[in-house]
Amino acid sequence: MLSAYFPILVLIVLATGFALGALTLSHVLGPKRPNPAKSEPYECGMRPIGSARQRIPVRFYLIAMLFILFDIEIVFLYPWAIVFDHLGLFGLVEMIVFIAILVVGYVYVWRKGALEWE
Amino acid sequence: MVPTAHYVILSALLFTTGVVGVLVRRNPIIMFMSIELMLNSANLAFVAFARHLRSLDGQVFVFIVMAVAAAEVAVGLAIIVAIFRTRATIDVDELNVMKW
Amino acid sequence: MGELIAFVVLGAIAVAAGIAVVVVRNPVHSALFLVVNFFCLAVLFLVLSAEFVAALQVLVYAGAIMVLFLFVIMLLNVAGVFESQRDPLRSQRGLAVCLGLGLLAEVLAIAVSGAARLPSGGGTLPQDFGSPTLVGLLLYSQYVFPFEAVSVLLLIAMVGVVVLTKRSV
Amino acid sequence: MPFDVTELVIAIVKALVVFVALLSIVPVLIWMERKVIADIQIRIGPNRAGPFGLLQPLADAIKLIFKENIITQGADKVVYFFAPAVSMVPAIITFAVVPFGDTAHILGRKVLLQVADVNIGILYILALSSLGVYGIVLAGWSSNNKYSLLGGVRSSAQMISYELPLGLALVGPVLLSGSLSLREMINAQGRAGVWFIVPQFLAFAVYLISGFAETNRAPFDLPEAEQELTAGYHTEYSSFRFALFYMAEYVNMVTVGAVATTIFLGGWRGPFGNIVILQPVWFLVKLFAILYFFIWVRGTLPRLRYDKLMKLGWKVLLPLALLNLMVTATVKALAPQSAIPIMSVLSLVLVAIGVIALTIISARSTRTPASGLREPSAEGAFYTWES
Repeated sequence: MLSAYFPILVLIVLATGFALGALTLSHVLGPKRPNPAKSEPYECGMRPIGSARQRIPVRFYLIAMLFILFDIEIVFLYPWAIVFDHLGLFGLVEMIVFIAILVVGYVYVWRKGALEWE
Repeated sequence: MVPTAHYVILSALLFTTGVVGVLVRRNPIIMFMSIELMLNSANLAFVAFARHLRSLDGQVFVFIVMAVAAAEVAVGLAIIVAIFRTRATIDVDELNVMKW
Repeated sequence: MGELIAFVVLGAIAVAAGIAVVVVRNPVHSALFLVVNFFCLAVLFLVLSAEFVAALQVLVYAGAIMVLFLFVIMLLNVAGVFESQRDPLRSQRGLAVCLGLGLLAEVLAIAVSGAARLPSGGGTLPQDFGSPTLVGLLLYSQYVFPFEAVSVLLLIAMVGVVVLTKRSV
Repeated sequence: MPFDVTELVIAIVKALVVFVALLSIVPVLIWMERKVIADIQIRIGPNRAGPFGLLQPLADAIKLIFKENIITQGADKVVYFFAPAVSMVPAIITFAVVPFGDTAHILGRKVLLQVADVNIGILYILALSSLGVYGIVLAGWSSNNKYSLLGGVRSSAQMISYELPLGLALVGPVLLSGSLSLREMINAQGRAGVWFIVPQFLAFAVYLISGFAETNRAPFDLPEAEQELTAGYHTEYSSFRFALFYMAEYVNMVTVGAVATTIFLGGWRGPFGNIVILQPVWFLVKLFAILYFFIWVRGTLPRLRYDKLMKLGWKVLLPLALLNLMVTATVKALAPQSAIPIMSVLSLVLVAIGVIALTIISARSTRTPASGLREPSAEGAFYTWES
């Protein structure tokens, strides 16, 4: 089983080698003439105001959190889908129960306006 | 084949790192990450024993542990965010009252 | 032999990354070291013929949970919010490390003494051990109850998070 | 582990071939995109470097590699350096499980025309494509630039949001074929005698739309919205570091197209499919048809507003993918033998439902005052909860 993954390892080595090699090459080949104006963070030509590491709106966090919970749901669907033939009607019923409970959560989230982006 | 005991020792090392992290740091996010480290070391032991016993139950447990970890992280970080919104700090030493 | 090399290399990286998570000051770097640790564990899972679990490890931990961590770190990105500079209980650190080492010694003692008594499942490992089909068959027949309980847990988590992050508390 | 030397060589050669092929498709695709977009906009497009401007991407690459790497003041140097690589590597290795042909007989050995046939195929793709977020969010964060941070965060929120419908849409075909291996899915389409696009058209549509969003392509190219965010997460990147982000986007596009080809369009199957040489050709023909569609959409549709984008993902595509899945499962449970023919008919109904849902949602959002254009309320402000 493990030998099936060996070519992937080769590909990982190739891809990493290419990416790092290209980065290093351009680092070596490119000119290096920094000056204060050039290395200033771009803010349409103005002097940057305040720190760039701003706090981000809480909405993004809410989206990421809901993503995790639904992602788990999807992860549970895959093994179910491939053994569906063995499970038959029982498999359908148990998944309907699972999905129904999560749909309750989805409707709650929707009704509470957590999916609105204003 | 590497003996199962080796994997258990690795798991113990990772678990200890997590424990020390929780005890030493006072940033709740890093403490949380240390807890994830501990959960993962437990998963490693589960998988190692699953192979040792030739039984897949251990792998199913890991699956469930991951689901629990996801729920735990989501709620835990939500609590951190909620605390920050009311207290403007998340240093655990500063959080010494039960109400906010 | 191959497994031993993989174990030593990945185990070493995993432990080093784990220690880095605890030691590093910048929380973003901490999170990145944790991702490295998760990757090593994912490959170790592959070595332990748990390919399905390995895929989940990357998908759930590296792809979802750590992204949430990064988001929260950026969400609360304010100097001094994480840890105040002064440490009120500096002596505690030494104590914590000692306690950790004690715990480690205890677990190691159990692992070493218990290794001999560990019953073996016996027989060779089936070719498709750890494949999604076999794990799925077990999960959806024998472990139906935990599976359904997970859905309730996720529902509770959804409600909890929406309540906690809603504007009007 | 006993390891056969010939197997080793074959593995290395296969990985090399795919790697080189991917990296040579990218310049072709860049050239094609510029030419097609030029055609759509009644321009000529690149026509100086080489015949028909074919060498333009090469000229761009050479130019970029000799440019200066600007490091922003206050940037997190290590993360800033590695972010392009983090975005590039997963993009390339995702392709490993996509088969581009059946089995060839080389030197008396059966060689699978695929880098690795693993039986977690689709999960492997989902797992690796979920890592694409890191390159972008880290680039945005490490640049020490407000536009970059916002672009990176926007992009990652968009990518994770659309990962859900994308993942859900692929469960339908998995249900019909009963396997996660992409090779097995192609065989299942051969046995059924019909490509999965027919019984799973809704899933195909959801997958493709989510694919646009996953690769940050127009009309979902908000993270790099030039007018608002001055190129978003890679504002501060120059030289070949920028080129790596650019290439990663195209490699991702190829992967999304290749997965769609494999799962919904029968992969390497086609007339005279027994001839091994023709299989990669069929695969490439279908792949480029989808890529052409990607470019065509970019030339046609305007960019979505961010709130509408989120609404589309969470409120339209997610329920539709779930509906498709549940209908497929029910049909499969009730009539396991004739699931594919029944679904082929039902998919028309499902598509109709999808179109109606989309119409209702867009009608509702045009009636209410455009929320994104309102004065930023307390809810929309950055420091929502600070005061």
